[in-house]
Amino acid sequence: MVQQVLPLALIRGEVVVKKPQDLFIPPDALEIILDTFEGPLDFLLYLIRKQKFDIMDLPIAAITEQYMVYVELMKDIKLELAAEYLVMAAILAEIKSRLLLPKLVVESDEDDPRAELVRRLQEYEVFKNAAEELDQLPRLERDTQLANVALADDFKQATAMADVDLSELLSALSDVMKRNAALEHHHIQKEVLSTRERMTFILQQLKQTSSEQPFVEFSKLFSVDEGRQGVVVTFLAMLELIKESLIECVQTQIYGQIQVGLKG
Amino acid sequence: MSELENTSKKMLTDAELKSLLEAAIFVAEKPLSIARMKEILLADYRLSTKRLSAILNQLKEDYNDRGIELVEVASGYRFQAQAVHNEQLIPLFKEKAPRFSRALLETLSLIAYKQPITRGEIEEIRGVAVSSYIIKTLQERGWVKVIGHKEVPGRPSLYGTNKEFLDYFSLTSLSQLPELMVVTELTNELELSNKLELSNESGLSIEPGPSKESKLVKIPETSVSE
Amino acid sequence: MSELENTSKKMLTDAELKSLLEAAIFVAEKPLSIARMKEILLADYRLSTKRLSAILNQLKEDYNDRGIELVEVASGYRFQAQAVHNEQLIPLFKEKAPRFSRALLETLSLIAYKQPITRGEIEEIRGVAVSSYIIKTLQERGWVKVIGHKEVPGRPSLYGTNKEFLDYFSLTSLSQLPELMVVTELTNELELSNKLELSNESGLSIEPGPSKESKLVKIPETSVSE
Repeated sequence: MVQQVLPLALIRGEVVVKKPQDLFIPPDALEIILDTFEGPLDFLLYLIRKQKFDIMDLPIAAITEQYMVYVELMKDIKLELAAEYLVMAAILAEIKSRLLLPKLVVESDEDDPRAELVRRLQEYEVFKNAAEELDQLPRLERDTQLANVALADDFKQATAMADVDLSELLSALSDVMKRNAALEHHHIQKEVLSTRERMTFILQQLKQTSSEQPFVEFSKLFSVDEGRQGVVVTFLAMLELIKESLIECVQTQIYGQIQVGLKG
Repeated sequence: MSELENTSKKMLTDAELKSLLEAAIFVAEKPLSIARMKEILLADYRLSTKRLSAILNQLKEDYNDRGIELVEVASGYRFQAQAVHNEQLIPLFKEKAPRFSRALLETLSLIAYKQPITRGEIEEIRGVAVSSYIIKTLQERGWVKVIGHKEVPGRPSLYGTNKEFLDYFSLTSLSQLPELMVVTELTNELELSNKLELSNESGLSIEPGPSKESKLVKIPETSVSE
Repeated sequence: MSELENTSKKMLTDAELKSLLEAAIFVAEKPLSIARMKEILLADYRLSTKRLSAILNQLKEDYNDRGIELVEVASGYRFQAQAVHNEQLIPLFKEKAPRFSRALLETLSLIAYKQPITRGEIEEIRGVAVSSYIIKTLQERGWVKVIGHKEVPGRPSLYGTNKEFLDYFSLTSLSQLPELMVVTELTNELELSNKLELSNESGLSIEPGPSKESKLVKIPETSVSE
């Protein structure tokens, strides 16, 4: 579980610290400590696991003493010590001093001063462990290789059409209407638009005429099943088209059928 | 690697070799040449080029009736999709199209609403020139077409919308367009008033809502400051 | 999109469908999801998800004894080399697979297991600052993204994992991640011991806690919640 700290155990050198327990490190190895551990929690966990302490019954005095030794050493040789290590030193010192205080009054919510530290150590260990397991999972690049297959030589890529939402279209319409004063006194009504639509329809019908027979009979442009309203709309559309000089009406004989055709 | 050369090389059965070659050609980033197979992939194994070719031929046959095939190109062997699937695979590789511009949408809405209409008339209403690209895009999309020519000097094209336009927006008739516009405007106003009520009632400034609403909803300062 | 719904859809035989799916999964740049198959690849064809799944299973079986296999990961189906060939294929790749630092792996684990989580929360658990470089690397890899903001002062980003993270580790969902080490029991015991101690000292008679915990009954639960 703690294989990453093995190199430390190999280091033998002058004994720098007074009290034994375990693991004494020459100053030049201290730099390695900083690189090897992911911060003070990781380092504390190492000390605890290394000496088989019960994390739930943390011998705070012993741990604090060891921890301080390293911190002092690192300070001595002017290693740039991450602030977190100093914060942890302060926490340990505080816990130690609180434990030394005689318990006079027992309040109902009195805590063991170690509890918070133990909780943090446990929580960190869970994720330190999870990270190690994640590292073991088979993963792309290292363990899994994907199959690459080319497209056939004559494959041709196409560009997709953009999608438009009706609301976008409506807001564009509304914007342009607002901008244009001339349009503002047009009343937007169903009738007006159906007339416009019908104008297009009529023009399309007329476009389909052949050059020998360029005209369509007036009556054929009306559809009886549309009722009166349909007739009116078609008629209005024709008037509008005539006004805009887009179509023309001709009558070859008096009282004969009116013929409608494209102008020009 | 070098220490292996003097030791006796390992052996592979035909099945193992085929499986390995298959995997190797698939995962290699470039076509895999026979030379690379022998020198890099199979450096530890004893085998002849002849055997290698035979196995590659077997592999080729294995993929005869499948969706992909093993082909030999200039730099080696690779798998590629069967050409019969070209058409069907196009949708997978469509480049995502850019969103339509405001200019295009305005042009489209004017053609829909005021058809038949000339480009000049569109420009007059919008107050700016309409690029040919926009007209072309709308025609390619099948939404707009020339339905005639206006009998004025230059005989400009008259544009109108197609049935495809109505289909795309699930409209049954163009007359729905302005109606919808009115409804949308109403909805926007409603949303605005709802929001106002909310902020009045709470009286307090809570955390700001999702920012996407901000463009729709302008809350007067008075209601926020309390 | 909508225009397709009213037109009659085309049909494919099982063999055609299998061949097309095979080609598509192979050439797709990312794992191909069933949704993408149905909505993009096969939009023009009429077919059920059930039939699609059946064909995919057939395809999986076709590759059972081959050099590569069809697997399902979080974002869809993909073909990859059979694990037995992993070692043999290494020489083909010039670049070595990246190694990830413990700091990166711990940060990634915290995001994966405790998402949504802020950078501050990660730092609290790890006991050290998280470098911006790590967060950036995780985001660039597409494994991690900002999924929101915590409604506390400063509105810090909340991070979560993407499907690409699961894909990278060949997982289909977060539930497949290795189980976390169990510490909850210990916490319960702590609470128990807390009660025990309290009841003794307060002189009130509550039911006695189980005695087997006696060795642990040293540290009462803390009330600290920040």
